[in-house]
Amino acid sequence: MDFSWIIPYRELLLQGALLTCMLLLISVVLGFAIAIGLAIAQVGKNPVLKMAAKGYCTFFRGTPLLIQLWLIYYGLGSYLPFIPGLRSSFLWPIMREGLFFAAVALTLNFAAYQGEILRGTLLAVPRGELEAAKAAGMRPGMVLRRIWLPRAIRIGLPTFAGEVILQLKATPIVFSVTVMDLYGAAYKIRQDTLLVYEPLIVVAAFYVALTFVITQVFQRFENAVPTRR
Amino acid sequence: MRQEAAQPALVVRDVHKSFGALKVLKGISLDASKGDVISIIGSSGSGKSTFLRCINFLEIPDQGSFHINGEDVEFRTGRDGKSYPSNARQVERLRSGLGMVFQSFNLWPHMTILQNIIEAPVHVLKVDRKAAIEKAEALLAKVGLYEKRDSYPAFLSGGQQQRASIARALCVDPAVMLFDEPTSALDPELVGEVLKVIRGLAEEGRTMVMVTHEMKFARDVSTRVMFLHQGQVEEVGPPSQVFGAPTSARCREFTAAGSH
Amino acid sequence: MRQEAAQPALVVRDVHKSFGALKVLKGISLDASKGDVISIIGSSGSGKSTFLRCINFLEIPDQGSFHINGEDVEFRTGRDGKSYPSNARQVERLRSGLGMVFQSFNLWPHMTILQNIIEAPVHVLKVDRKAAIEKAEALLAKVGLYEKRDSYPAFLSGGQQQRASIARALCVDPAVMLFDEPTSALDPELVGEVLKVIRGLAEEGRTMVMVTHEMKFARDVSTRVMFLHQGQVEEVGPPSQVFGAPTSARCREFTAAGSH
Amino acid sequence: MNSSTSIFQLLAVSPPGWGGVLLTGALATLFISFGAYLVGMALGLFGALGKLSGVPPVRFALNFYTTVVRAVPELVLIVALYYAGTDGLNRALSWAGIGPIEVNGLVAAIAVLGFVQGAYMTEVLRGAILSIPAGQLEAAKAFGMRPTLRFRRIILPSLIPNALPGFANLWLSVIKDSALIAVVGYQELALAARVAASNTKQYMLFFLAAAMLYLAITIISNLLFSALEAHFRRGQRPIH
Amino acid sequence: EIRFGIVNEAYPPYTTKDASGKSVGWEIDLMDAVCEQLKEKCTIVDVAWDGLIPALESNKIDVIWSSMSITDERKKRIDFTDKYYSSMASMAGPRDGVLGVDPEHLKDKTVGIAVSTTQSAYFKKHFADIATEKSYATVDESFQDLASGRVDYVFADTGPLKEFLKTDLGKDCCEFKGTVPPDDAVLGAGVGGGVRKGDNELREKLNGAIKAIRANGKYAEFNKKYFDYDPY
Ligand SMILES: Nc1ncnc2c1ncn2[C@@H]1O[C@H](COP(=O)(O)OP(=O)(O)OP(=O)(O)O)[C@@H](O)[C@H]1O
Ligand SMILES: Nc1ncnc2c1ncn2[C@@H]1O[C@H](COP(=O)(O)OP(=O)(O)OP(=O)(O)O)[C@@H](O)[C@H]1O
Ligand SMILES: [Mg+2]
Ligand SMILES: [Mg+2]
Repeated sequence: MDFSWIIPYRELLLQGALLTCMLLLISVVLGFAIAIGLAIAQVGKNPVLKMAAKGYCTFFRGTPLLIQLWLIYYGLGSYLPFIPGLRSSFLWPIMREGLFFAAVALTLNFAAYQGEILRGTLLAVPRGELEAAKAAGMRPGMVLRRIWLPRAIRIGLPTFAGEVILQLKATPIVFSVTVMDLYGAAYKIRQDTLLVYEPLIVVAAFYVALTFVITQVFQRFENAVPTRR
Repeated sequence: MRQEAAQPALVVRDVHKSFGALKVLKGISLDASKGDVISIIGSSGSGKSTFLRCINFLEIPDQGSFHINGEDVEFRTGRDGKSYPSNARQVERLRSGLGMVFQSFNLWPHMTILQNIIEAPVHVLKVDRKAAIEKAEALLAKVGLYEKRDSYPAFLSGGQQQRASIARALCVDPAVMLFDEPTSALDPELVGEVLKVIRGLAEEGRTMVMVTHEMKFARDVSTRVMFLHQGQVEEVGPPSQVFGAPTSARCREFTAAGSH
Repeated sequence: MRQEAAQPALVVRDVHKSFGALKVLKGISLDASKGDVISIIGSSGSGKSTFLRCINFLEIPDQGSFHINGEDVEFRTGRDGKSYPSNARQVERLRSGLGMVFQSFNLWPHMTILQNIIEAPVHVLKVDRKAAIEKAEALLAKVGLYEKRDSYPAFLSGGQQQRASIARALCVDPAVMLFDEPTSALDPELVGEVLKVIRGLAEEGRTMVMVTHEMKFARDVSTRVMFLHQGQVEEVGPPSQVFGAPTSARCREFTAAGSH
Repeated sequence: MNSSTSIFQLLAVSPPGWGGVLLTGALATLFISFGAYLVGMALGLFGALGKLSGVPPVRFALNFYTTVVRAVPELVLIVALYYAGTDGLNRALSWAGIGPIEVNGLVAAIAVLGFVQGAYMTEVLRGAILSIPAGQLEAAKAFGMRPTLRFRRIILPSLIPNALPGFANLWLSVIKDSALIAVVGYQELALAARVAASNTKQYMLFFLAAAMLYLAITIISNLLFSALEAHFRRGQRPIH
Repeated sequence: EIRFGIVNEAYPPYTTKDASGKSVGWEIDLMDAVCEQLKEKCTIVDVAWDGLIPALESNKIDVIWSSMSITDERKKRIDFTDKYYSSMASMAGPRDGVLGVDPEHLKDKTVGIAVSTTQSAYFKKHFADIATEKSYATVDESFQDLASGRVDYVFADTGPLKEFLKTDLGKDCCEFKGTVPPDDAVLGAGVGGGVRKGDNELREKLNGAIKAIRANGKYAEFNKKYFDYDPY
């Protein structure tokens, strides 16, 4: 076992780790926001929105993230030259980087999984609690905002930690679109040094540690409202 | 602020309601003036809960006229042929003037007792938060739960939860309180404490409509008792009449069975 | 096939059993000859279930000698200092000669009633499948469940489930039937139908050991009643003695309380 | 490559169309997934029984297995196991005095994905076994059933309905994870799409086609699992 | 039997797969010629790029035959045959007809390069101060981003570069910008077959075959099918 490469590559590793954390944070936060919309559309009355949300979740849950990422990065990328004026627009610095597409794919993917979970927990909120809110004169929007959604999120909290960990584990895939996340850094180190296992071991240790941190953070959230067992 | 005095607090006429082919309410009327305590009794499935839920539009009646708190409620027929209130805002406004206490309490478990109580005043009536808290604490003291104000509902006994939900309903200062079997989810020990609170409200002169199976209690506190049978009013009158000398044979049977 | 006649079906001597520091059984003995119906009574926690479960080794006793169905059971002390039967095969063989009926039925939910009943005969005793089905159907007819033979347990009432579980225990033709409060998970309406079946078995002359809280029933059907108190036999004898003129003060108290 | 080549020509099953390559890839995906699923199930069964056995060193080792495998990204695991696995195997073999054996890509892919699946299966099966009411097992004991018979006749059939939802999730995830095998060079559906795309430069077309194939597999699997669950829950009263 | 480890990613013209799933390309032709020369049976084993050396070491393959440049770093782990082609590094860029590969043309440009290649080493040595390197897992990916305009240049082996420029996509977007000046220190050793350390017998056999094929004209023959220059 040879770990002497860590020193010369520390910069690369550190940036990779930061990028991994950033991608996780962005995709979880934005994905969660989209998921709320998806879940509400699925339990709502509008048939068009319902179908659209269902279709969305089915597609993103039914295809590999790898393919989704290739689709939007290379697939859409092959149409970029045909968009006039794109190169000179302010969007170009974003569109030319894999990071943007990686974040988008991860976000859309997370939203689909989370949307499905939130749909279930929205339906799990006891009807009576919603009737109590209606009986207090709340508008539908307020019922949703003050009672339904907060309750649904709380019911789902124990599963969210698991979802975030799954999301963390999905991030290395971004390397296939030139994003130098932690796994990307490890890949490069492996190529440069021809070491097969050592960089992977370091990376794996990082993910295990981060998983531990995520578990702890969510434990805090869960303890915020005491429950009786 | 509210119209009171001579004017009736609640006038409901000829309410009909079906679920699919099942006719549950077949023309029920109810008048309540300020200070009235009206008990609704009847066997299971007779439509008591459905009628009560029609009053605050948790169920939308197929037919009927409603005059609540000085306002008439208009209905329109929706594209699906069903009846809907014309004005959703009006329904929401009226609901906030009707305090409802459910059989299963339905406190919101993600909020403390205090938060539960100030939720509607602050967010629906836009009362100042500090004023709402003051009022809520006074109400909690009244129902004997002051020390529990920062507990979450899951940590309260059934009787305490029901008392908290009564305080929640009271905090919007409703013209009429609606109770749907407020004690039947409680074990006998806890029933007493909740009935005590309701009795206190009756003595204060609060307008109340109450579905209950506690015959003795209904007899003691009501100004009027209504006996429902298969979606119709079989007997209505002061408790002395309904329990003492009912004209309807069915009512006689029912009240006799209840008193053994 | 089985040793019967003069030989006792079951001889259990001086059973001790502790859970951790808690001594649950402190030397209990029981003799049952063929045709005996022995009821075990006693207050909650006195060790009735534990004793019954020791008889078929669902709990391994710390001490005691067992002579079941003509065989002596040997014990050895394991590396952890606990007592174990020396021969696991023997225990399995003996168990298949003891029919157990549980308080909570414990039918296997993934099998139909008929499949439940033939499971042990076919797979443990290696009886021919066709013969087992014939026998099972006869038993089902006897307990009044013939038409339910292809239903899954979840679709039966509690009383029906318990009757099915009795049929299941009977189908291995056990030398002794063990019942652990077979009616206490049932509502009063269903108790009757199960007791009727057990009474029938008693009249047939089946050897049975039964933990029960149904004093009247125990009095009617038992040949002997055993009263347990805090892990010891306080009183044992014919029902006329135990219920009529108990020598132990505790037993008098207990049976007096049970008969009100 | 001619720019007038139509989509249909490109997707044609026989060469020069690339449909055949995609379908072969899809078959490979199904084959790998199914193999890995079975391996995972076997590992999961041993894992669950081991965890429930209560023998401390076994439990510790299994906890390590499930914790690490479920915390480390599949991609990292696949790459690490793919290289370490065969290398380690051959080292072990040569240490035992047997010559090195050839592990082909397919077998390695199945073994690696199966190893990952096994950790999840362990948890699914453990939960399913724990949710069997103890009384049902006692009833089996009381009838003199041996441990093996008890397992075969009572535990196994009762845990299936409990485990099916978890199994369904894992099946869908192994299909998607099998796409990661592309990074170690085994040509399943994802890599097939990529090869077709880079040869024809029709990236959008082939990635979409692959996505649709995955989606079809998913949807058909969902239907199958629903049918299976309905079958295995036949003994349960429907919840209204 | 000799097992040839070949990368399962498209790297035309050296190796790629056709629509029937068969491996084809210059290196495949070379392999066939070598095996014909040696009268040996040859099989192709598909391996990912980063799995080549581990596969060789764990005896899944006998030769790495996949455009692997001979470098000192690699020589620590494996032995190489004599080179069978030289890596000539060239650049492609947008079709403006103006810019070339001189440092002043590359100023502030983003250059796509496959990770850990000799081109990457060359770039670090000569252009690191004036242009930005963007790393790709495979050359093919860098070509795609060149076409979509995400990188200004791609710096790669001349063979694949020219092959890309022959495709519709390449023709429409880009043009050949030139070959960089040789630098034997980084590019010099060329591309050879990789064999296990100490497997001298196979190395010598392969060296002999390569020499023979170059001498008897076979090399030049199939070379014409792919290149307009001599890659040796
Ligand atoms: N949402 C609904 N959909 C269909 N049927 C309903 C619905 N709500 C109530 N019913 C039916 O309407 C009838 C009256 O119900 P309701 O709850 O009003 O009875 P109740 O008098 O309150 O009885 P209980 O004393 O048991 O609460 C019952 O037959 C019930 O099954
Ligand atoms: N597995 C166990 N572990 C620890 N303690 C146990 C266990 N099983 C029983 N006990 C304890 O042993 C005592 C006797 O239990 P047992 O079930 O035999 O009582 P019982 O007479 O059947 O009572 P009941 O009428 O309530 O069923 C009780 O105090 C009980 O808590
Ligand atoms: Mg009701
Ligand atoms: Mg007991």
